[in-house]
Amino acid sequence: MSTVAFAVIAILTLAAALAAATLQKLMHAALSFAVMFVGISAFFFLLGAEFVGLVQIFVYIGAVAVLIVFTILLTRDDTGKVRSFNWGGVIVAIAVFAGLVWAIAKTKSLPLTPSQIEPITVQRIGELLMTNYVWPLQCVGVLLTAALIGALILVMEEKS
Amino acid sequence: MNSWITNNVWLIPAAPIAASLLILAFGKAARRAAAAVAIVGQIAALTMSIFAFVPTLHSHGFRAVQNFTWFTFGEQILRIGFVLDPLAAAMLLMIALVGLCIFVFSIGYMGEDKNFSRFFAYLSFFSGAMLGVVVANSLLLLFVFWELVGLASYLLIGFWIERPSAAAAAKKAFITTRIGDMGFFLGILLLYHRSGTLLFYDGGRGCLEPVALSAIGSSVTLVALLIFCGAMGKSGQFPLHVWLPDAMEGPTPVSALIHAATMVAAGVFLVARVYPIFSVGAINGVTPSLTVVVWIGVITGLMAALIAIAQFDIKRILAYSTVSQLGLMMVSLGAGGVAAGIMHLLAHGFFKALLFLGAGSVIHGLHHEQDIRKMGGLHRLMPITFLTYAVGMMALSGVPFFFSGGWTKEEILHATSNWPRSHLPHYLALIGVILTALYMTRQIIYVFFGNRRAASEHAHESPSVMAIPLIVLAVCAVFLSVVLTPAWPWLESYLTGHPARFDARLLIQPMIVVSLALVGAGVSVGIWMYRRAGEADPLQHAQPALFRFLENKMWIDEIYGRTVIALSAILARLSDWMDRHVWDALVQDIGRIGQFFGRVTTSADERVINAGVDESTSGAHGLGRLMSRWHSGQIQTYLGAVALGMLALVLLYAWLG
Amino acid sequence: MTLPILLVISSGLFCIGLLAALSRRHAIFILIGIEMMLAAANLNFIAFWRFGPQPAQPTGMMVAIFAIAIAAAEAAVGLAMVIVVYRHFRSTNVDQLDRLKG
Amino acid sequence: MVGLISIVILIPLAGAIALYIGQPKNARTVALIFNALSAFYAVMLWQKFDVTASGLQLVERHVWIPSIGAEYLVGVDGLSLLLVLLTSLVFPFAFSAQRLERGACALMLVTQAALYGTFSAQNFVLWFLFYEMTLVPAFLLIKIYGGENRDYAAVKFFVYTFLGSVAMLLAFLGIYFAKGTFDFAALAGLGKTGLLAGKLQWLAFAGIFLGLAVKVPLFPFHTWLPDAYQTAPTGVSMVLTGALSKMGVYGFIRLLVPLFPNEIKIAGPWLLALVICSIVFAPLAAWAQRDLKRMVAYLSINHLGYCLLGLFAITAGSTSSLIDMHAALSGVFLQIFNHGLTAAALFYFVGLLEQRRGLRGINDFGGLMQRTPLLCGWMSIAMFSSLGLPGLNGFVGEFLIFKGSFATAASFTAVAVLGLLFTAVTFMRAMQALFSGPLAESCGGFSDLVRGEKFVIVPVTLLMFAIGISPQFIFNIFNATVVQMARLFA
Repeated sequence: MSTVAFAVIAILTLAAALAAATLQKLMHAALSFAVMFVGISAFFFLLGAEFVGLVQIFVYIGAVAVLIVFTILLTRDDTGKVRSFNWGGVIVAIAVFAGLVWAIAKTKSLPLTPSQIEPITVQRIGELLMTNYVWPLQCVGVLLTAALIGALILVMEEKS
Repeated sequence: MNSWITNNVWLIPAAPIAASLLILAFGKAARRAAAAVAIVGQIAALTMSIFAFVPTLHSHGFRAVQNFTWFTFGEQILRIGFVLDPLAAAMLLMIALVGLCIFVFSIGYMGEDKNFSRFFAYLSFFSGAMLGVVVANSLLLLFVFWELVGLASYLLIGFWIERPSAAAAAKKAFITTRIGDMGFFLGILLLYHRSGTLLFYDGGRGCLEPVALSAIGSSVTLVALLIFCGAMGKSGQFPLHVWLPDAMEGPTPVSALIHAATMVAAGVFLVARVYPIFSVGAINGVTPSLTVVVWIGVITGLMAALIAIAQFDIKRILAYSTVSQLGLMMVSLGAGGVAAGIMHLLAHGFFKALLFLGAGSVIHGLHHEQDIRKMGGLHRLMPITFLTYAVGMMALSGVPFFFSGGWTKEEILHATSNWPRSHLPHYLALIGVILTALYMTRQIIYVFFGNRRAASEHAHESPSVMAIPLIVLAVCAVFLSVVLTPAWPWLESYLTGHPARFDARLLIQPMIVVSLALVGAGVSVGIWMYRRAGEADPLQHAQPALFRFLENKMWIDEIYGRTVIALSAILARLSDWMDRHVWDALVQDIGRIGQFFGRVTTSADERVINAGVDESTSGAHGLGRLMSRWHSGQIQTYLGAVALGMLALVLLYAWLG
Repeated sequence: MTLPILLVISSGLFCIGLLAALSRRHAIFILIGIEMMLAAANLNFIAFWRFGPQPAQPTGMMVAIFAIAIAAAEAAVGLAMVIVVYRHFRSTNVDQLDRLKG
Repeated sequence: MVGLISIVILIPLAGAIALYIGQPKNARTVALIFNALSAFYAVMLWQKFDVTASGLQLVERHVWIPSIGAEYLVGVDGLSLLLVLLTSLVFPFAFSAQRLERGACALMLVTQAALYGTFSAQNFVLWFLFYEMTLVPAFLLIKIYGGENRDYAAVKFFVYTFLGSVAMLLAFLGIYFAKGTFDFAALAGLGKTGLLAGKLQWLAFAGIFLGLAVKVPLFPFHTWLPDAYQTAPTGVSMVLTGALSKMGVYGFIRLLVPLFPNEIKIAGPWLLALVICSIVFAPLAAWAQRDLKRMVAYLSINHLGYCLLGLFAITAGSTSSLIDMHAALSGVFLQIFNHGLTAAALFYFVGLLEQRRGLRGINDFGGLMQRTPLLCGWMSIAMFSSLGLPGLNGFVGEFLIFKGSFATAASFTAVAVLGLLFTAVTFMRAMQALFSGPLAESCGGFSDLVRGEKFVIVPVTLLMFAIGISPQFIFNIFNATVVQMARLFA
């Protein structure tokens, strides 16, 4: 059951990713992008990281994808004006992929089965965030604030 | 027995060298003083040589060795030293005496040269270096002086440096001898490696003494042959003889010095000095290395004698005769007649110096005309020169009984006839004797007899400063024969260390008769052939092709020019080209990979824009542009580079496991 | 569902992201590509955590969460820049943006 | 408490700062004063140095950055002292070659300080700091003060050496992470057993080799050199060849050979083949050059090749007897010194010719012997010294190197002898073209050596003779070090 689900999700995710990277129309690409993130979230669920999966959906589909769509609308630049496609990038990407796969194949003793664990509760994550990871959390908070303000300033500057 | 000089042999070469340095430092203006200093230095060397000669007379097999540490490297010690033995003493005497004659002669000959004092500085240096070769007791020290001899010859051959031909000849001499020296150098290395010492004599541990000789083992033949390479270069043996005739570009006293006392003598002396290495494991006096020496000597001797017949330059004829005589000496050494070879070297030193100085006198008298076809009838105008020259000619041709060359040549023929390997060298040497008599007769007839031709109209006898050295040398060339006769072979016994006995019956030997007959044949054929020689050579009439072959020195120079020299010139060009276009390009190719990447990532229509940008930056070129192409300013190019870098890291990591 | 397969999938995602970032002219595509690569990295974190020796310690998860947060910030700034650039150049085609050219 | 070595390092730096702040009119004089001062302290160093003792002396050790194992550790053994002395010799020589601007003088002084540091530092981080510190001023000197084509040459020089340095730094980081120390002596002690595991060891070896081979330079990493030497001002060329190129050889002796004895044994034949290429092809290429400076530059490659020949022959060979080890090492050390002296002198003379003529093509001159006999005479001495004529300094070093390497690498040595021959051919051709023949019209107005030039030339040439005739005083500096190193390499 889980294997079938896994296969379906994997194919869906990769197909969506490929569509997001190659579709001509930006809007279509953005939608495929959202689909891909759903797929990745599904992986997270399968792997037992439900919280991360949820965060992923909230952040990416709720925020980033919407942002992208808004940007597309704002710039009114739906299609890439230059149709030509850059084959150098393809070569590099394929090369990197081949390299990575070769590295994976060459690496021996990768565990094949997941170890059995108790589910990680949101409460536990919250505790961890407030104890062990409190400094990173604060830093990310500052970063997010700074990014927010920075983005606003960037966009506003032109108006004034 | 030891006098102060046997413990301070180094003073002998030091005297002329010191004189040379003195002249170089202070002698710019003072011409007379320069010559005086040089001659004083040479007289000092001669005096000390005589003093050094005396103790060697008293006991047979005398050898005074004086070793000392040159330097310490790490914990090892490098020792060098000086040696005085009959071989060295006899050479010292010859070099110093002949040198002195040449020095005195030079006062007259070089009288008008503007670099007079420099000439004497070089001459002194040359003489000193050669004296150093003779007294060195270490192959390394010998090599040091050997190279200094080469340097001095370079400076002197190219003395008239404003003449391009002189400079070229000097270069040729230096490089050709250095080719041989590289072999010599390797021989030194091999010998040092095998025997652990370079000292000749060291109380039983030297490399010429039995212990070390046996330690050399199987590579002794190689050692000997490599050392012989050096001798071939310096003594003008085939195939490295080409520099010697060209060396005539130097002033005539220099030619005399090179051909008689120094330089060419060094090679023969070297072989004689390290003879124990050549003769290790000899069966009937034959070893592979000595066989090579014999054959090289024979080829050289015969080839040079043939070429000498077809030369017109008075000095070139003598030059080829030197090459030929050196070949003969080598044959003698190789065939076991060490004493004979050295005796011929000593005798040759005197009469060849005499001949060269005589030639110099002729050239001086004829206002620097060197072509024998333009001379003639000089025996009236230059009687002293003629007489002394005739003495030299007879000595060189090997007329027996009264001329030193006759006895030594007879000894050599004797040695070759006893060579067990083959009799061919002996017969070839006999032919060489005939040829020698022939070309010397030809020269004498051309220069001193017959009609006066173009250049001899205003000839004049040379001043006494030039004539006296000629007379001294002529006397030496004659009187040396006293100690050379088989009846009282004093010099031979002195060199070999066996006591000499007088025995008049030995005066007439079969070989003497043969020798006399050959010389007579050579001379009479010469007289018959050249009795009416004019501007054109009779041989040229009879055998034009052969004559041209010989006149052009068998085209050996041309062959070298087309092969070895051309090849190395091409190699040089190739190295340069490889450097510019291959090795340098390798690195630029790495840059070009980046450029390629940039080009691939830039789409076709975008390149139009880039081209505009490129034009504006065409001021920067070469690598600069290459580098700037990397910095295309396009974020994707950077990103691609990062990705490739990451890929490289991944691969590296996986490869390392 | 094994670790190698997950790793291959995540490398595939990564390379598709790389492809988008390298090959597309549009700035937004580049952003999308970068986000994809980040997501692929997150997937790796989770996978290694799950298959790793100490799954009780949710370190991989925590890193993924932080990465998502940072990616969100990056996306916000990036998109803001796209808008600004568009206003300046009336284009979002990165090929024309080579002011950094040396 | 500042030690003697630190003083020697600091004086040129102080000089550079003084030039920068004080803005004196005659910068060269000021630079020469500081040179004299540092030379004085270098000689003091020599006086205090105990030649009989092996190992580091006059060590100064201070904590610097403990967290990465970096400490300020300077000290000298015989080799370091020799190079410090050489640096003290070459720099005044270079300063007197031509009148340099204030900025150039300051940069040269910085280079000098960095060189002193490089030759005395005994900790990798410190050493690398100094090593790279020479690069930047050298780059600027070529780039700003160079002649024709200087941008290209400077960038090429920088890119080459910098890439080499990066490779070396990475290799050393790898070693540090494995072994936790940057101390040369400690690392040399660990070298025998291998510093890293498996292929990483080879990677580290390749990285360090690359960095040093570019610096020396070794064929085929040498192509930056002719361009750089050709375009740099005379004084800078003298420093580049006389002192800077020694850093590479020094690095080989101090780092590569002690750290990777086993790798050198395995790669030995290949390394020797590269060395032979350096020795044979460089003088051949020199023969084909028209530009005198370029010619001398190529011959420089050849001469440094001899150093590496000796070094690799004894370390790559399976068994070296003690005498060969000592001979080769002594020869290498002496050759380092000799080359610094002779090559600098050759560049000096080319500079003199260039000053007089404005050009330095080999065919731009002719018949100089008639016009300027002194210049020709002294220049010939430098050339003969370079081609290894006995009685001059070159011969002793080369003889010892060949002696040492012949035992273990006879065939390579035999081929290397060709290099001696080609060098001779090259110089003979140069002498023929420059000195002989009729006086070229363009050279008619040349002046012979003037007093100031004689003051520079005579001592240097006398030193060449001194080393050639009685080299013991040089050997005394490093004999103990030779013995110690031979023990280390055996």
